[in-house]
Amino acid sequence: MQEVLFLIPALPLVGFLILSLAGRHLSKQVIAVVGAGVVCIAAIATIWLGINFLQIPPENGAYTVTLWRWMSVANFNCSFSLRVDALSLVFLFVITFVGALIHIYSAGFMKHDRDYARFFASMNLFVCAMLILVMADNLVLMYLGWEGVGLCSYLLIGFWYETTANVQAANKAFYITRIGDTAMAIGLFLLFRELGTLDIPSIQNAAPEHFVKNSSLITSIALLLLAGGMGKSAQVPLQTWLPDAMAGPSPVSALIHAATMVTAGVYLVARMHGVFQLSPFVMNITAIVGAVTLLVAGCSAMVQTDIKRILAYSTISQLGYMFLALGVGAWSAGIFHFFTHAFFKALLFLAAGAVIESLHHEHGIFKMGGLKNKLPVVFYTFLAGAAALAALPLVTAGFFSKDQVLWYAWSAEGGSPLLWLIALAGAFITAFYTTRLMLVVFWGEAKTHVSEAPGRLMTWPLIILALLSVVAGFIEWPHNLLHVTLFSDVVQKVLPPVTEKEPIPSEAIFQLIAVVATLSGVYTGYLLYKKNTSIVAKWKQVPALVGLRNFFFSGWRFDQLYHTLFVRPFVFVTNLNKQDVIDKIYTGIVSMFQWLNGIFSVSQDGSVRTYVISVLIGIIFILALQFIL
Amino acid sequence: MQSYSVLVVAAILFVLGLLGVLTRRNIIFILISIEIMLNAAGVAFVAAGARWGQPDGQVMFLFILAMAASEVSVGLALVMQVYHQHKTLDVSKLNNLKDDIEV
Amino acid sequence: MILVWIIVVLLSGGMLCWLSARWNPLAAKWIALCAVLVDLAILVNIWLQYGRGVQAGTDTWMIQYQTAWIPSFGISFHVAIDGLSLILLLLTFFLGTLAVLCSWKEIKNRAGFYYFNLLWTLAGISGVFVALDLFLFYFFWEVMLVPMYLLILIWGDKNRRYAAYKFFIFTQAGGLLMLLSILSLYYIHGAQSGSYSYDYFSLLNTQLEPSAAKWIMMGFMIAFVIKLPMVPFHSWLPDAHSEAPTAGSLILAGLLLKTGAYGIIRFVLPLFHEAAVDIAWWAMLLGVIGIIYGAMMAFAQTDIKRLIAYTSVSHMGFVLTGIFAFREIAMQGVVMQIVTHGISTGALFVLAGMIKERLHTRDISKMGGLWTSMPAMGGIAMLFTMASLGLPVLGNFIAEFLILMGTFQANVWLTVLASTGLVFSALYSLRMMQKVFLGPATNDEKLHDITAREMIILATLSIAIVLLGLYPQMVMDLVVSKK
Amino acid sequence: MTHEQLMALLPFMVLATASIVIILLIAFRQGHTVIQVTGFLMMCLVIFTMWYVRDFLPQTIMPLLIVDGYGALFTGLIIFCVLVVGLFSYIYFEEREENPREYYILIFLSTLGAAILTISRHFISFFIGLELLSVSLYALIAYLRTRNNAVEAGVKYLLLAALTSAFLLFGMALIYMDAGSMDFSAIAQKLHTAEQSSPLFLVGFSLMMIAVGFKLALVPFHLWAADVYQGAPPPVASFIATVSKIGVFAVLLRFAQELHLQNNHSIMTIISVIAIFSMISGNLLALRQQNIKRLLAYSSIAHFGYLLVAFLPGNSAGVEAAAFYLIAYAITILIAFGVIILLSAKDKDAERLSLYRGLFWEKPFVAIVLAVALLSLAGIPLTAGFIGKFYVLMAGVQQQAWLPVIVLVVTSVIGLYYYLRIISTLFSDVSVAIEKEKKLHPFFYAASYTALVVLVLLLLGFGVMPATIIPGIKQFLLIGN
Repeated sequence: MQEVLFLIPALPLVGFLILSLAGRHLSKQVIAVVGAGVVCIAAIATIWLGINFLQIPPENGAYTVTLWRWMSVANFNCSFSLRVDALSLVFLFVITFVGALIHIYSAGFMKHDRDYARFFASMNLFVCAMLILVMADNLVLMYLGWEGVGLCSYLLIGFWYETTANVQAANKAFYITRIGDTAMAIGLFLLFRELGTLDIPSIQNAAPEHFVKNSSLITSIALLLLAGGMGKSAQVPLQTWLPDAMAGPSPVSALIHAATMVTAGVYLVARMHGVFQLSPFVMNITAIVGAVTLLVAGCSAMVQTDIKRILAYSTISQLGYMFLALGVGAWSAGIFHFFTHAFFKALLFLAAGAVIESLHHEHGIFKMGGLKNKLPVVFYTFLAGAAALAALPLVTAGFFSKDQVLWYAWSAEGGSPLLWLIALAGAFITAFYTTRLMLVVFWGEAKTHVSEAPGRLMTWPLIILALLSVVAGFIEWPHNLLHVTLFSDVVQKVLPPVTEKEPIPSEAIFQLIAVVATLSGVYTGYLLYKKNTSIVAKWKQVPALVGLRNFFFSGWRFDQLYHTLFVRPFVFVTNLNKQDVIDKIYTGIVSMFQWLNGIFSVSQDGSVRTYVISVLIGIIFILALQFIL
Repeated sequence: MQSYSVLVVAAILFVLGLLGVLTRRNIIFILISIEIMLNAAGVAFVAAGARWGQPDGQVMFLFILAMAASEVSVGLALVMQVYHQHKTLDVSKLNNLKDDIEV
Repeated sequence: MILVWIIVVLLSGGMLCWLSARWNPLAAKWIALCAVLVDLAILVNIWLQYGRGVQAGTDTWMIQYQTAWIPSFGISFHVAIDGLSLILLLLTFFLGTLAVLCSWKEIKNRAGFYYFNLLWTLAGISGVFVALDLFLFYFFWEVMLVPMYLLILIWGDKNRRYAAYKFFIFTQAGGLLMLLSILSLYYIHGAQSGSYSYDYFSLLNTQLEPSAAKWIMMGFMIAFVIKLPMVPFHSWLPDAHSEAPTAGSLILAGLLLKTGAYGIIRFVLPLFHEAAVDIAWWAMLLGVIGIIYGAMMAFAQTDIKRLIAYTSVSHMGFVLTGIFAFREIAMQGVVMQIVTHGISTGALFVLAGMIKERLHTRDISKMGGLWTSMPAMGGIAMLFTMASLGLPVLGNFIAEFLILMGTFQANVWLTVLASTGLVFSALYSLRMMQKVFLGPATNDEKLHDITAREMIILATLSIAIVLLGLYPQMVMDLVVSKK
Repeated sequence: MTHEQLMALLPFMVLATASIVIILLIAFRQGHTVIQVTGFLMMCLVIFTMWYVRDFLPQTIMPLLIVDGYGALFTGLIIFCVLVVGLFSYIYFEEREENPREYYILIFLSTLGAAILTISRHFISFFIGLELLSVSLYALIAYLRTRNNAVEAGVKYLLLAALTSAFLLFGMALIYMDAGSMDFSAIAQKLHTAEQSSPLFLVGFSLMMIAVGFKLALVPFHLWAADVYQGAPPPVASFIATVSKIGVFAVLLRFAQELHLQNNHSIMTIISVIAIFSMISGNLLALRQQNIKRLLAYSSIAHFGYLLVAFLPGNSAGVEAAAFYLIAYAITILIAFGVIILLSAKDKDAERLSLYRGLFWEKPFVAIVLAVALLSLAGIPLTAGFIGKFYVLMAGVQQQAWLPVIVLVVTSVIGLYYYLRIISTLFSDVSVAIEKEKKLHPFFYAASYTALVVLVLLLLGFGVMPATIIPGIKQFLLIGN
């Protein structure tokens, strides 16, 4: 079993190599077969691996394989070794399975694109990097995957590079995540200095003995790692890149910016839980960051008009839930939310992509409408996804995961009523904007002509994902209902179980409140965008509300803030010094010598008298010197 | 002691010659001033020779005379050429050779 | 003796190129190529022989050769290689081969003299890497200047005269100070031991007063940091790099800068260990300043070769910081950085040269959207851009990671500052990529994508940089700790 | 006078005969070629006799002369320079269709003066040698009286040389007054016994330094140099730059060695101040000079500043350094002037730098030769100039004369700029064809080119393998010590 582990990341890598080296000479069919095929095989391999893993759990709870010695310097040893435990397995499954579906979908979605091969090559490379990220046995290798997915994200956001805005969006994504990455790198240095190793199991083992709980050292390490995670997972204040990242093709948004890459931060925090647990302070920070993010992004999502931006903000918001869950110590709840979110958010993006494709690349939701009948498959699948996002009770996967998060936001060790309240508000907001999105896009009258319905390559993945969005939640039920804990049982082989506060309030009440919040969100949406649209029109007259709307619309003006605080001063300073001020010193020296040359040259005026005087000066000088000395 | 006073005279003569070189413009006068300086040196040699009671000072004086003569003869030949070409003996007119920096 | 042959092959090859070009310009190219390939083959052979790493306890010097040169001064022709030299020599001939290849079409006039200069520069550089007599070292140090100067002067771009002067004068200024230091060391050692010698091993035993050590070391340091270059002595570099022909830039960035780092590692640290420890903080600080300053300068440039040149300043800042961290991890990182920077920046210069050949400009504001017409070049450019910003899988990551990790143990805050270099490098790298290859196409004319010859050059470089990223151990095994 | 003494003086007698032979040849109306060849052979004879009498050395011819290894070394160098200068002179004068015959008389006389300087150990021989050298030079400089401001240059040189001679004599007189002898060794003895050097001696020495400084073109007595180099015919300029300076430097060095001047603090200070100023102003003056002859003049000012640094230690290492430096410098300067001579057109010397644009593409050989010479002047390795500079620095560092050494380093970096400026002109693209009439005398052209090749090979040979010559120099210097 261990021996074939390397195949899972290697397959997409092979795909990447084939497509990038020979892609231009292959027909589109071959490209699609290769590009999607390798990921499908990887998915099958993963599922097979997963079944094996569950049936015969390996010793130590993980498959490991060392491919080769990567670096070995002084006391620093680092290998290219892969490790799959339960946590990795969940991620592996999502990456390969959802990835495979998205690849299949892309084969249809991208069929008119000139750079078909480049697209699949980048997607394959992404899958490979993401797999390495989650399979890495040590943090350096993880960092390799971590940066690798950043690269692919950059490549794919800027896939349509001929538009400058797309390239800028790609750059922005890279820059901001790089800031987080750098913090993470420093965290690794600190970890290495303290523990002398970067192997994940060794860290988990050594950390509790080495560090004093809540000491500043462990706090800084955890903070730095968290910063890395926040960059990748678009948490406030490093969230601004994700909405812009929607410049990429929709499958990219689905795979990278919804299902997998953005959850790398979640993975990192979960993976390093041993470190984070030693610093409750940082855990609190994590929870607060998550809470703030879910609220900030949710508010922004309410007023967006671009279908993909709505989904992007909603992604940020859902990631906020995951961070919140991790922060309060509900490890498996966070991962579970990741799990369900991957399905329904990928679904939403893919469906949105189908909508956009059918409407001649129209992104604005208010130019859509009435698609319910024209694109029935898309409508129903989108509905399933939206329901899951809004967490409609019992029938959607989103409900089961989000309900857990909400519950633990109060009841877990790190939880508090305030966090719960924010999460609740988030649930309301989510339901509201989801409803708004559905109503505006699919109901009402058609505003744009539908050119062609998506083909089977695109619809089948939608359908599968829609099914999963409904059923994926059934593997984990709340404690007071059914009490199915298939998911957390698996995950908690790795992650610590949640510790709850005493006294525990009744879970049912909380579930009820959550359901009410969700439903009232849905109703508010229905009220404003279906039943009584004049209210919105009236609100548009109120300056304060318009201002608030614009504030939310611009993503709480984070972009503007960063622009004035960092971008503009930096560009100004660099441009000011374009000619290199240090060079001026040297040109100054040169001019000085040239000037001196002019001065000395004066003495060479060709007159004998000057020369005689100079001789005389020489004599006087020498004699004077004689007598002074 | 006496030789020292001769030396002083020689020094005065020397400085006079030097002043002549400095103030005169005519090449011939400058040559004459240099002659004066050379002779001052000669006088100093004689004085020194007298001080040590050696003939060397006077020998040197003879050499100086010979050398001065040869120098002046070459000098005068050049002066003639200068006059040919420049129609003047003003030394300050002889400044075709100098630095001219073009930037 | 084989070491002497390495240099002799280059020198005589250069002469042959020059002479043969009179009859047949094509011959010069082939002779040059053969000369560097022969050397490369020799080096690879040595590598295969000793590449398993030197066992601890044995002599770290693989090959030594010594013969009297100017016996009256105690100067001998003493050359030797250890792992570090071997790596640098391999790099020299690897890049040297590529330099010959990438001049194949670019140099149309006076090719014979061109290859003469190219080979002599390489000879000087390889001499620097093997010399173990300080006089000999200085000798080679200067020998590589003149042909490089001529390369820039004759085959450079518009502003080549200025660039060539600046390059020569800066380096020479440092060199003379180093010569003073060498002489002082020579006399101090002679006075102590009674035997006057420039030999490295003899001078290693010199006992120096702390103040004398400081001054003497400064002479060495200035020469080396000018070559490195360290801010504020970097200002020759953008001019020289941007004006030099492609092969010139390749050699400058790939090899010449490395002689500075090599000098510090080989001479400054062993000869003046205490004094070096004393200035470590300042050196690291200047290294960090170099990282950030170079990156900021690179960000502002519009001339693509200037931009790449400033990235060198930034990357070499890592080298300086790493060396003075006095940690083995950092030192291994430094060696990696020397190698990988040579390859990645060299490759960027090669790419810039290819672009310039096609567009006849170095101004990135006149480029854009080149990916459309040249996807293959775009892909490779992306690879090396990523290398330059330190993406894992590529060699530069290993180097920077190890340097920073090692430095972190020496000084936390400077390392944190240095790490911001990772962000800055992303800024300038991606900006360059955007301006050149991405965005709307500005050129209507049809540009041809890379040719087979160019593909060979770039593919070799790409494979090298990926291999170094995945198997850095092959370099590290050679540079085992000498303690 | 014994037989041995006569034998020792044989080379100098041959040298003196050379002038007379030429006079006779002129009297018998022989042509230029015959005179040239005879002169060449005479000089070869001088060298031959020197080799022949080597076993008789050292010989002291009381009280004026001492023929020792030191003198032989410098005389040999001087004769070597004259050989080359004479060779170059042929094509230069032949092209100008002047009557060049008396030129050879003067040049051999002047050489004799320089040679006497190298073996003098007494004020009188010092003075006679110097004047023999100078008086011939006045005429040599103005030899081509109708062109190139040669007369102006001659007059300037004459006036200033005569003036400084007066200072020299006065200085000598003062020292004689003080020491009671004009013999170097006797003066040294007197000086040694005296508790401290008397003011008379110090003033005397200072005045002497003026004349020496003038001849070596040291600051502040250097102003004539550029004008004279520019005005004089290039062969004469090269003669001044090499023979005259070597002779004067030789006597200065001997004087200083004999008197152990390095122990005299104030004199050493004066010399180092002069050295520093010479290095600085020589290099600065050359910085933007467009006339290559003037530029060489300024560079020679700087170079003699460097030499003084080697002079400072005053021990055998210093002498060795100076000897090597002078050899390297002489070869280099001869190459540079040789190139100028070869490139000079009939009516105008090749002195404007603009004439050299793109020379490499027109006449690669000449350009390479000139470039090598310039690199040697700049002290870049592979050339003898580097070893020379290395020697000088070594002497300076050994003596821990940090200030002059640092100034040397800094100024040679400045100096690098103008050497590079010429080199970059040589290699620049736009080429101006130097119009050159058909070669009148293919044989002598070939000979001149051969001479250049030999010189360049020597320059490179000494640069790469200095071990081939250093033991020789050492051996020479040991004779008589």
